[in-house]
Amino acid sequence: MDFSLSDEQLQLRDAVQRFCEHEYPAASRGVPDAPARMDERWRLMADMGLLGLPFSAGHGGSELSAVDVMIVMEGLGRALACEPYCSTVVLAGGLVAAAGTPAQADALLPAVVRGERRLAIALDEPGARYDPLPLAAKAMRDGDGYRLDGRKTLVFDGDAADTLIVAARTSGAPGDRDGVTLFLVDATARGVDLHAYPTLDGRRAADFRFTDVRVPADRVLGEAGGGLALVEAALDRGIAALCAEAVGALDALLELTVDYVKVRKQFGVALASFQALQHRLVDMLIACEQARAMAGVAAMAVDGGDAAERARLVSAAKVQVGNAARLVTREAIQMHGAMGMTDECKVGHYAKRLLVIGQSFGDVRHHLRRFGQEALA
Amino acid sequence: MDFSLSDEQLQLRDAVQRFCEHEYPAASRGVPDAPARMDERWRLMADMGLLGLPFSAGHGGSELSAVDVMIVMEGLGRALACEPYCSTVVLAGGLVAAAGTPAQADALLPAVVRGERRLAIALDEPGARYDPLPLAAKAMRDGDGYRLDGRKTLVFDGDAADTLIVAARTSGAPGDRDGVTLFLVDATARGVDLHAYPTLDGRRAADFRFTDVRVPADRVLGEAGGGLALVEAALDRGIAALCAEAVGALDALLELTVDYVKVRKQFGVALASFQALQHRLVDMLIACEQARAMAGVAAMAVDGGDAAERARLVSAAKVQVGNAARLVTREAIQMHGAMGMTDECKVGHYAKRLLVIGQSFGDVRHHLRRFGQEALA
Amino acid sequence: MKLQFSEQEEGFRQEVRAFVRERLPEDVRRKVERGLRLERHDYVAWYAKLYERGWITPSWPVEHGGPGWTPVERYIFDEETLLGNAPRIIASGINMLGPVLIAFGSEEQKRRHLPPIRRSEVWWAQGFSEPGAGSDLASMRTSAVREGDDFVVNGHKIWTSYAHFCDWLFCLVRTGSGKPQESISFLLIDLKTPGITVRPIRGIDGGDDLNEVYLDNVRVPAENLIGEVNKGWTYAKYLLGHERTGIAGVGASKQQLARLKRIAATVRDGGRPLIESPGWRERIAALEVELLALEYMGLRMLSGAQIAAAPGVDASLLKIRGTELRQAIYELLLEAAGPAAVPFVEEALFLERADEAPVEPELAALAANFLDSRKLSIYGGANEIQRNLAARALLGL
Amino acid sequence: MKLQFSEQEEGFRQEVRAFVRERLPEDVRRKVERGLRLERHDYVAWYAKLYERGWITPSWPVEHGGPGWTPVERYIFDEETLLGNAPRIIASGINMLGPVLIAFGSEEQKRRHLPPIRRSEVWWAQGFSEPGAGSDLASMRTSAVREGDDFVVNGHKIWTSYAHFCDWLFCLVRTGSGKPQESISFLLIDLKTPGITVRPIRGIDGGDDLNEVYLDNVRVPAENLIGEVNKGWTYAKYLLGHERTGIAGVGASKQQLARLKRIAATVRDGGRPLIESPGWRERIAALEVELLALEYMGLRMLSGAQIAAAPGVDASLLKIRGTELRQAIYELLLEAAGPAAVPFVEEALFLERADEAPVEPELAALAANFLDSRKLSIYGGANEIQRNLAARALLGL
Repeated sequence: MDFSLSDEQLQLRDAVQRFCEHEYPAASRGVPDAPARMDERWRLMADMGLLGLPFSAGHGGSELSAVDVMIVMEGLGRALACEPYCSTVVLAGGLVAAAGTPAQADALLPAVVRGERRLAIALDEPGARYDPLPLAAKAMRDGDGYRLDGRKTLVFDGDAADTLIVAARTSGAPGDRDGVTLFLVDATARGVDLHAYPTLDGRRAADFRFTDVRVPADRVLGEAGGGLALVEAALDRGIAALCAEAVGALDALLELTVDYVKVRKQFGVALASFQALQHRLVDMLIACEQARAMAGVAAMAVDGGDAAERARLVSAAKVQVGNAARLVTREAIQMHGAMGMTDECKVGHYAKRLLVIGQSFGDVRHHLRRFGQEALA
Repeated sequence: MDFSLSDEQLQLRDAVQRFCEHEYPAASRGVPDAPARMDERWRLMADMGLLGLPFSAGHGGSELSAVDVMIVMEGLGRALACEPYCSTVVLAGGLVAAAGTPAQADALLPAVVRGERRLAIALDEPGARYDPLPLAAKAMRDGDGYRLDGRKTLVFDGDAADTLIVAARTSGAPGDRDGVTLFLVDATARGVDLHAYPTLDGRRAADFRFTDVRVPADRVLGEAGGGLALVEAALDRGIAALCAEAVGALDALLELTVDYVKVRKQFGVALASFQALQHRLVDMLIACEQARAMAGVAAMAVDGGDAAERARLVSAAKVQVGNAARLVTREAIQMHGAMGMTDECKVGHYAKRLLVIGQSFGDVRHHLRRFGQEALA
Repeated sequence: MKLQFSEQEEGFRQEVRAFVRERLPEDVRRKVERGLRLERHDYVAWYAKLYERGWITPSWPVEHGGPGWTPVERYIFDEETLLGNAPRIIASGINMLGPVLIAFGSEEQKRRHLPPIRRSEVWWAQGFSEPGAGSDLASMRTSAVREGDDFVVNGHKIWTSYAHFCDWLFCLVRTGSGKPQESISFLLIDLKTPGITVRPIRGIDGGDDLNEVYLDNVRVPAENLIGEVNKGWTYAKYLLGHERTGIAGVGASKQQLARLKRIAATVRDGGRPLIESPGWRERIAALEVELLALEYMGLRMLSGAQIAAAPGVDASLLKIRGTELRQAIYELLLEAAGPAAVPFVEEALFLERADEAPVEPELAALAANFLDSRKLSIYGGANEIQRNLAARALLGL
Repeated sequence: MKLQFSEQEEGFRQEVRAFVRERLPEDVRRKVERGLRLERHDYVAWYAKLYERGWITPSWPVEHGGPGWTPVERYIFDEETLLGNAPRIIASGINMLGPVLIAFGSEEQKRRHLPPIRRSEVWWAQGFSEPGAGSDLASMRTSAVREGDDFVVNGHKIWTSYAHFCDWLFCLVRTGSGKPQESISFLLIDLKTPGITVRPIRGIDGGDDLNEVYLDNVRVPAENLIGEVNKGWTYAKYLLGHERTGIAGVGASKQQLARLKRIAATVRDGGRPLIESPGWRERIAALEVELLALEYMGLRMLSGAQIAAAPGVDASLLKIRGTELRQAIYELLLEAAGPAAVPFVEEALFLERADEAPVEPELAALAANFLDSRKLSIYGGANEIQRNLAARALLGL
């Protein structure tokens, strides 16, 4: 049982922090960036080796753990960085690394590591509400390959992706655990129809319609029909990373609020001198610290071997982080007063990012239920 | 829509208040009284006309409403009075008045009004958890009358009762709405076995075992087989009265706490000067006021005609009063510090009475469900 | 005590309900129902109907065009218009300035300003808050110096809601240097006067209700002074104390709770509508009970019961509980939306472009509405200030 | 970072678990499991086993009989003993006085007092609080005046937990008149000395853990002074700062959560065990998640992570959250009991007379335990005090 970081991890943390301080100046956080600026930062992240963090040395990566990913995500969260790190590196990249054939991995991962290729996962379907089981998109055998039909929604960073990992049924019916297969689909393939839109946190997501999209057999990722377990593991990796991002954002919110109440005066004295606010600030601090501990636990669970234990602890982390986010954003806005209600105050931007994280990949209620299935079985 | 009291009601309130101030001196509230002392007070209550409040003039009563009962109960709650007013007058007396034959009413009510006879209702059975439906006690036809068999639990003031109103099945099976019949049973009848015990609030309740108890046919209360609706109406009357009692107790708790924080010093200043406590005291006040409004609504609903509306509003009141009690007792104890943890401080006695009210005749969860059945139908 | 409204009151309720049903323009109704953006013309479309019916200024005396309602009738009017998804009366001219003009304005000021307010032709913004002086008006700095027939005003007002809709500003200015009670005046300023810049402040929900107003050597004719110079504090206090009906927001809570039930009946989880799951039923029931308790606490006050010894404190209690309850409803609305809260297509918050939202139209505005609801415990005297006030009265401090 | 305990630590856990299973007397185990009353002989029966095994004084140095555990081993020991329903080590001689004697006592004092403490032959009560001086030791008034070879002590101590079990009292007394740092001494007093009256204070749950101690011209030999005169404040601070392990009460929470699950699996509502209803599952799961987060926050600190810049503040955070969580578990236990929480047969809180309770034996003590749990946020520095401390560190005040 050990929560301390190694020397290398401490160095990574410092490097990420320096990068973020330079690349995301406090004043412009939350303000949408020009695509060119984002591309430039993506290249810098590649140069730093961040995009290869979890991948094998053979693909240009540094073979680091989910804890290292956590360190990066926490730094990005604190800086309100909006690059598709989680989508490309953690979620989709992680799936390719875990389940791809050597040929698939060679084709995709080195390009990801160099920042030349972006990926996204297309999993949720309209009306699905966090549960991958009802999945209805279909892939029918068609000669050597498959024909893919169906709709996907809320594909994060979907319009920036060159390659999509699409989950579809090759057998069985919506609700079956078996029969889900993952496909690597070129975003530009014929029959891929994209509708992109902004999300509440100023980022982008997309809906896809796949109509008769031909996918060669060698673009099946992992075993045909056995995609659900892969998806669950990938989502848990992604959730752990988002929990870490949220912890960075929570830290920033607490810090902004502490700074504000020390400076802002009412009736001639600083807000910080009001005991009612002091006590609530302490509750915010406790919430942040519990969230931090659980983000660490989620990262370690993702690195561990046992799927049930992983599910239990990742869900617990998502619950705790979600509750902390609700408390801390509410109080941060309240203590900033009218200023906290404006787009000109950073608090709102962090609040919106935390809200999106909270509503993505399962909300508190969903993960409480999933946790209970494991813990109260 | 009117929440104001009539002049007569204001006089009643003042009379009850004077009675309570004299009969329940603040210093000895919560300390168990000698039976003789309780008997004496019961006689005084009869002399004041309190025991006949809701009954007809023909039986010696004053034909007043549930709002008047509320006024009495609120006063008794504030004084932590422990007499079986709710059991005898509201619950059982109310049932006799509502469903009794003229002969039954003549036999019982004048004696109740004069303070010479006490009643109790025996309804719950072991393991029932607030739901009257699973009721399993049986009453079989036996010549002219019935033979009663079964067990009843948590009969409030059961050991002081001369006559019990017992609910038993004359047809149907546990879970059926039809088939429940009410019986007037002498507490001293052969086959009635009593096991009395103290309750958390220093009062008493009893378990009963009825073995082959012969009940003449003229002791059936209301229509045979139609007892459940009577029971539900009686329970709603009782709950409304208990809500009013709770409001009196909540007022007393808030007052004790406000007085305490003004006097008690820490680090040289009165607790009342700490803003964090001030804000929490305001939340206690709001909770008390919402509870008071809902106790009034429950009383008015009990006087109204519509059973579904009565159920909805009485359940809402029980929920609101239960939540208020939880908040106010928790805070009152906390603000009294170690002193609040002792039996020597009045706070604990009020807390225990409120806890018993909260756990009796349906807790918050039970009534939330019942409310939802009506409100979200 | 009596739980029912009188027959007459029930009749009035039916009358208001029918009026809303018949006269509220359908597009406006849908905007309110779905929490979409309202523009000035939406408000005016509805206010015009109210004006025709004589219902536009519920809080004004009959001789100035008020309907002469009892407090209970005003309560019923608020509730029924909100339940019918009509826009609230947000115009500061109607809610705030009107009563002040009537009480303290000159005959000329009344004649000039009251009719255009009632006809919604002239919209007024409120200029009280300043940067660094939120709940604390005493530290206000905008000044007005008398020069001949004019006051010359310099300063900076903030949080002037809906100023981008507005034509005129009523405004507190410093005309002396002593205590606020003796040094503040109440001025009416035409927003078209040279030297005025209105800058919208984009809200956390993307809305532009909030604005700041810069006043740079703005010349205001002395005839636009309300009452006497240096007596503005008195008029401002009158204004702030005047409009307390509806402070609990019961009608608004009912409106949103109805929306929650509607949404919970359509959004599905695991194939079944949310409202069929015991957990959701319990959560909704809990809010509904809280709302009943708030409503009856308010109605108890309306029938004369006073809680706190000090005046105005009862309103603080209603405001605290009412805003927190409404926020809890919005939290549950957000939860009901689930992943549908993530997309944010700002254009789709306008009914005309609602089809650009990638989610069901009923869910498109929920996240924005949730974010916006955080203001409820901040504006109009933050809940911390209300608790301070109430504690003082409760504790006799 | 690593989520697992080491093999050695897991081995130690198994060892403790087996020890509890084999050596904890069954009647004591059942008393703890059901929240029934424990008497001195119950504690001693268990402590005697721990003494034999060398585990009775986990926080003492090895040379004085401590087991030499790492912080993680102490953590595991606490957790496993509590999960096995062993009584906590409540003896103040072991937890509080021992470390002070070891650090500041004379050789003679150590020789005389430490062995009977370890053997549970002599029980010590703590005499710090006084009426009117709860969390605020500076306003202490009990005095000790030197007369020849004795101190003559006069005063009144309160909230001396378990004093009715105890043989001796360690006690702060005023020996000067200046600041507490310069005027308080630390005395050991035999409770059999003439002039001492111990009065039990009946608790809200009917228990008599609390007492007050009156000292009326009590002659205490000067050899019973710890360290130097007027330096008692230093020793008291050492004592209060010493015992922070386990302040989060994770083991105790796990014990009660296990009890909750057990009870929710047997108590039925509508014919089905509570734990099968989605609402109960969600409530229990929510507490379990909170407990995990508390546990890992504590373990993170154990592995060296510090949260607050100031020392001791981390313990405040754990204390706040830990006590509130335990209280939430007790609230749910009470709710699970339902109507069974109403009867209160005090005699039935003793295992020997458990059959006198009119409810299932597992439910008989729940209301008393719930009431008793309210002390958690009061004793040992009320949570308000902890929040003040933490805020000062957080805000750099």
